[in-house]
Amino acid sequence: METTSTFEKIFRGTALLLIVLFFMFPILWIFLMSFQTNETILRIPPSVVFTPTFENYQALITGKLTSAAGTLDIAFMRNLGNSVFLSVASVAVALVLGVPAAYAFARHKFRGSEDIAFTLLSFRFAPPLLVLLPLTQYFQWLGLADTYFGLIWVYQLICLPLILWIVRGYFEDISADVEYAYRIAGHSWFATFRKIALPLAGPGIAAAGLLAFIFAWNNFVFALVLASADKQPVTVGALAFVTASGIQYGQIAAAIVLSITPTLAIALYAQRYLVEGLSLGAVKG
Amino acid sequence: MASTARERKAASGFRISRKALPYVLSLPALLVCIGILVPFLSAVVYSFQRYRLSQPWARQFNWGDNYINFMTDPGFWNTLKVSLIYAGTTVTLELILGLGIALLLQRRSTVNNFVSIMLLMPLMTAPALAALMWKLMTNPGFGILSYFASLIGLEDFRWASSPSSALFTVVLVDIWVYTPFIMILLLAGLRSLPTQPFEAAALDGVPRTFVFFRITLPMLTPYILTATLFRLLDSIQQFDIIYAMTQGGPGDTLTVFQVEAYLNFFQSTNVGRSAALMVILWAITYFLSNVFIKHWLRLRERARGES
Amino acid sequence: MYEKEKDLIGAFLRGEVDRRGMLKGLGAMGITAGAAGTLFNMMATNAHAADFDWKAHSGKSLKLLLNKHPYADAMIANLQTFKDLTGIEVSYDVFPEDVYFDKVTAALSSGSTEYDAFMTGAYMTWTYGPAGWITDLNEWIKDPAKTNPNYAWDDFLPGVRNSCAWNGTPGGELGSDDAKQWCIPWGYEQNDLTYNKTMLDKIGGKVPGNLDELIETAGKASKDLGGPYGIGVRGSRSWATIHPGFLSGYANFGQKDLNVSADGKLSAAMNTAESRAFHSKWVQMIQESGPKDWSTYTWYQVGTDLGAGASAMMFDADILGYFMNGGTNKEAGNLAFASFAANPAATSATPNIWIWSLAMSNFSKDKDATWYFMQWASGAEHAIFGATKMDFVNPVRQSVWKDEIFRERLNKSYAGYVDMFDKSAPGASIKFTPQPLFFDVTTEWASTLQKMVAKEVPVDEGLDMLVQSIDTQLKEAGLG
Amino acid sequence: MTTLQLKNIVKRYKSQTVLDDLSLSVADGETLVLFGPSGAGKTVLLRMVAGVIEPDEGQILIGGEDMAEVDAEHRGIGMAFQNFALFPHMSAFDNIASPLTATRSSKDAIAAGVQKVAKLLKIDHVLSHHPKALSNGQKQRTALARALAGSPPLLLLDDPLRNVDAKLRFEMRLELPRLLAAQGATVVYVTQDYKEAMALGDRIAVMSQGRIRQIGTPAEIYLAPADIEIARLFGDPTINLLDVVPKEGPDGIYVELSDVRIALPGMPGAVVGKSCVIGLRPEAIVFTKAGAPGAIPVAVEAETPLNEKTVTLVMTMRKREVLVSRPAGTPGPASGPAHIAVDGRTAFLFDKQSGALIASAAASMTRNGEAA
Repeated sequence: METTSTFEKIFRGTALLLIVLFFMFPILWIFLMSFQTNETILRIPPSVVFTPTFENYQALITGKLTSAAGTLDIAFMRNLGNSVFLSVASVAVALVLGVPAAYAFARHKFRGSEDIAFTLLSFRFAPPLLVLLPLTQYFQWLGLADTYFGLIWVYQLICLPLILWIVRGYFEDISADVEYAYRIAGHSWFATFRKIALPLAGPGIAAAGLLAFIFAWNNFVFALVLASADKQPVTVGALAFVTASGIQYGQIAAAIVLSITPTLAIALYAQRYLVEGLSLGAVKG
Repeated sequence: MASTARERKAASGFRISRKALPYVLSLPALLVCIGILVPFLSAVVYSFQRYRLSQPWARQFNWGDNYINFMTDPGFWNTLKVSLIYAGTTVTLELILGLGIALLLQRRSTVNNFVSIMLLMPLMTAPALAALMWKLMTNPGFGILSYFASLIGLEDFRWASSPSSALFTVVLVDIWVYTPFIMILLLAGLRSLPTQPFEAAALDGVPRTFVFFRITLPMLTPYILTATLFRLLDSIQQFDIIYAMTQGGPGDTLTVFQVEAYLNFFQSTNVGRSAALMVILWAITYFLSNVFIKHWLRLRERARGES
Repeated sequence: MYEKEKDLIGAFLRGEVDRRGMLKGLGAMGITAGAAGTLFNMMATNAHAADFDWKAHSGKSLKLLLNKHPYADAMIANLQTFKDLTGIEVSYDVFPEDVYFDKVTAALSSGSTEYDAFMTGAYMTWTYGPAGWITDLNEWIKDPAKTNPNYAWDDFLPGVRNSCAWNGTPGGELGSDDAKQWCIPWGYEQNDLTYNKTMLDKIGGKVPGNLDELIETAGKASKDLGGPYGIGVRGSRSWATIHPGFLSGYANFGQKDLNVSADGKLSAAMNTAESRAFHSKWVQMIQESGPKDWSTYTWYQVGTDLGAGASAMMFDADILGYFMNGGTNKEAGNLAFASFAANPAATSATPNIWIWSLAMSNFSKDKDATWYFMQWASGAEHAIFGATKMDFVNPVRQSVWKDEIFRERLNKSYAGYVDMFDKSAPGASIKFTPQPLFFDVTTEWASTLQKMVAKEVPVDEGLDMLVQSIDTQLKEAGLG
Repeated sequence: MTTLQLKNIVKRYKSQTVLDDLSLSVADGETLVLFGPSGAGKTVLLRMVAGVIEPDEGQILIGGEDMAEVDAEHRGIGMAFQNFALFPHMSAFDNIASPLTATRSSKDAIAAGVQKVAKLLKIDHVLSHHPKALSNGQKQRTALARALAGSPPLLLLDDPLRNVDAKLRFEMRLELPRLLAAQGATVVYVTQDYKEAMALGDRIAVMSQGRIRQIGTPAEIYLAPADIEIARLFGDPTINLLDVVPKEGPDGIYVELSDVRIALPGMPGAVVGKSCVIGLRPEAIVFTKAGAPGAIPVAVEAETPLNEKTVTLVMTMRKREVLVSRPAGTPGPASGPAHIAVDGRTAFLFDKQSGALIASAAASMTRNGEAA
């Protein structure tokens, strides 16, 4: 079909190589850094020859960090746990709330449906800071400050619109007749939703959930403002290695590596959903 | 058999009326979001007040003063300019780069799939942490990139710390983090395109540039729109990367909306000005998203009508 | 065992013997410093229990908001002593410094009752105090029923103590008679010169004694050392760039940030001839021999570079040099300290200071119990524990500075540190004008410096713009 | 088995009226065919009966019960969709079993039910396949089987043969009456194919533009189409329609084609002198010899042999086109001049202005077998 000249093959190969280099090099470098001591990191000029050390990871995992000013306690693993919990719970809640709503918008053109859908989506685009500041006060009054519940609620600001918008597209792409057929066969709308709509939109829901997870995981400012230290995610936790008595570059690097690992693992596991899932109809017109 | 209908109906018990069902389904999501609407409105009210936390006694409505002051405030115009330049540059470059990569990876093969997943890794790095990584790599002493720069003769390349290259540096980090987002959406789009038009074009010997501009691009438009929408609106609100790398500096080279508003609130505790900045930013994003979504819905409707 | 020793310490605690006498006595008895510390803490607990009802709030619980800092670490290490002493349960949240003050602002502005006391700097209380978020501590300090008789409020370094007191009037003098004590000093930093002995020896330079010499020596170091740059100072777009070396040197020339008129109006004061000259020299120094990416430099980069041998000198917090001279730093042991007066005409240094302090949240549910914690944490006993066992430098109590063990420890490994302190301390105080727009003024100041260093704007023009902009802001806020 | 009644149904989409005050009733066990061009509102009507679309006005009664508050799943309906609407993630077995699982039957009962209907439709060998592994014909049969599996008292079949090839359609057209009879259900069958309509319907309701134009047995409709449009829709090749003005002669009412008189026995006298359109079925016209009684001279323009018949286009002297159909294999001219004869007893007269049927010459015609 497609004729590929040698020149083109070389061009494509080179381009791909450069791209992979650009996107992967920083991660590789940080990965290498995480196995070095501050001393080898700070060498000038930089070098890839070093004796690997597991000190950084050891410090993170045991929670004991040895620095110029003695041994510090760090709660990195707790931060990591918080990130996992907050992201998973937020995405789960957003799915439970968002998927039925997406279904309603896709299947039922009811009065004001487009306006409501747009309003929901527009929250995705509200500057987080705008709502965050008054929110701290309201949370105080409501007793939601410093609760996982409150945080998960605010995280909906990130997850819910994303899921609504993407999943809605999927539902719209499922033939309505298929669902009608199931209902006429004698099943309730709920059974139809569960047995027909959900499985058929499955890959899309997985892809949307994964994207929402990534965005939730990467969030920084919500937990910082709204919760106490024991509920901080890894994005805040990684800053703990910038201490008054010095910057622990090796530990920062190890923290970054550890903080990427869970999302990467999920993405690798769910990769076919992500690329193929999105291509089914999520964002198409 | 004739009475089946009645029997089944009786068995169902509780029943949500058909008209109410969509509202019932979307209500929980709506309620959760409306909870967020209340603070939003408070912030709008703040923006019409003279409100400094450090001068609580002087708090009062000054109506449009915060906004009117922006008119004559060079700082504000700089913020607007920097935000638009930043958003425009990053989105354009990411779109071009993302599309290019997606085209390279279009064919399904083990290598391509693997590469596309690898390329997602920057997206999974929290922007705040990514900024930290790049700061390490661009450190003039031990930073590997500074070392590379010196190897190609850029002895004194100052990355984020010089006004002439600060924008370049943060844009570079933004590209690094977010190009994969555009790439993955466009790759999804490319792979879902029907094959017939391309086969037909190939059979007819239509030049490939023509195929790209007249078939591929138009068919990809909805995907490009969605990707651009999400990126543009995120980009104009960029905070994490810029704040972590330069705090808006050097000088006021990078004082984009969110950075400026953040500093106004957390350092100057000038809530009124901070809120007014945010409201203007919100108005910009609302306007942009409205334009995009109207367009998107129209495209979608048209696609549906044709099929 | 140790009965005699206990008696001696008891006598000290009751105020019968001074510290020097006690330590001398203990030394004579053959007690090591370590054992003395242990004994001391033991006795302190007993003594307090005898003279003051430390158990009045037993069973209550407090929560602290802390910055990730050696001071906080020292306190946490000693916290069990407090719990044992008072029966008060204490929990704490520690946040990284990068986000610490944002967290404080968020917590206080929302009226959160979560935290009872928190770490802060004196500058921040200029916002927190008028905003009504923190409590004037005079009420407790001056109440004998609430403060233990050995607290010795007068033991605090006067300049430091006064710097934490402000009457709330924009431009009002710090430590005036009507001042409110917004916070209690805990540990503080003077901004002086820390230099790498080995490097200065290598280039044959002497320790600079004023700004011109500093510029010259830094330039020489940058040129001759082949790698390291001459002088580290901060440069990020933040108040933190203004307050260390920069303001210390600026003040040494008798310059001020703001003028206060007779009727209490504020106006910017950076456009004097002396100020222009100082700015020009400062900018020149950075351009010639500062760090390449100066405009991103914060405490961390300045310190790390010196510790890693990437710079020859720094004009910043003395304790930053102190940290860099220990631990796993490459240059540990090579660093030395000197009191630095930028103005050749000045007789001594006038360092601006940063004071890590403890403040009480106005939203605290139990202020009396909170004060119990604050007086313990800022008490002499904990200061000694921190200064001798942990990195609780610089202590804010005169008695600790007189402590032989402490001085000896410093003199042994921190060349010139004690000398620097003795020379600088008399002139050390906050040089800023207290007013609620502190962060607006300093952020803009830093931003203007960045533009000058980047040669985006000439010094004169930049200062004129700065003055004009600050005056506008002051007027807008009703202060100018 | 059950009855179905629709009373004064109205449905609008935006400003467009899709169903306009439509009433209809289907008797117990009857097969009613809804016939009409696309866009007539047939599918909307069917979906309304099924309960997935709601009428704006009017009533739907199944078995005499008002369905307004009854959801689709409680109406006791089996439905086959034009596009099959199979569940893509379920095997053919599960597809067919879906009406049975809804009633919570036992596993064995379900399996037996599926097997039975699958055998009937000859798809018992592909039950484990997913829809995408089925051929078009198998998909269609699976869809039908699914509609039948629950033995619903009311079956709605929405043009189920539309998307299958000609051979299969032919087969199914033969097979369906037997199947439906075996079910004993009341059936509403939607089609655009008049042959299907005539083959399957006990009665046919002809729809266009949201209304029912005519309802009756296939013979009634074929022999007495209510108007020109319906006459056009039924019959292949389409009916010949020629403008005429009937006159009255001594032998009765007649019209003239190329000056040749064609007698129209049994026509009411009121038509005389009126502008009319005469409808002549192509199969009611025969080639004849010159000079034979009523022979009309024509020129043969083209001949099209179809499967079972040959259609010839001829041109009259006055340049009017007429289609003539004869059984395949019978002799006829392929070109050149020829003569045709028309049996006036088979003609329809329509009012030229309104298009309504004025009279059909012979409602007692017995040639409907040929038409099918």
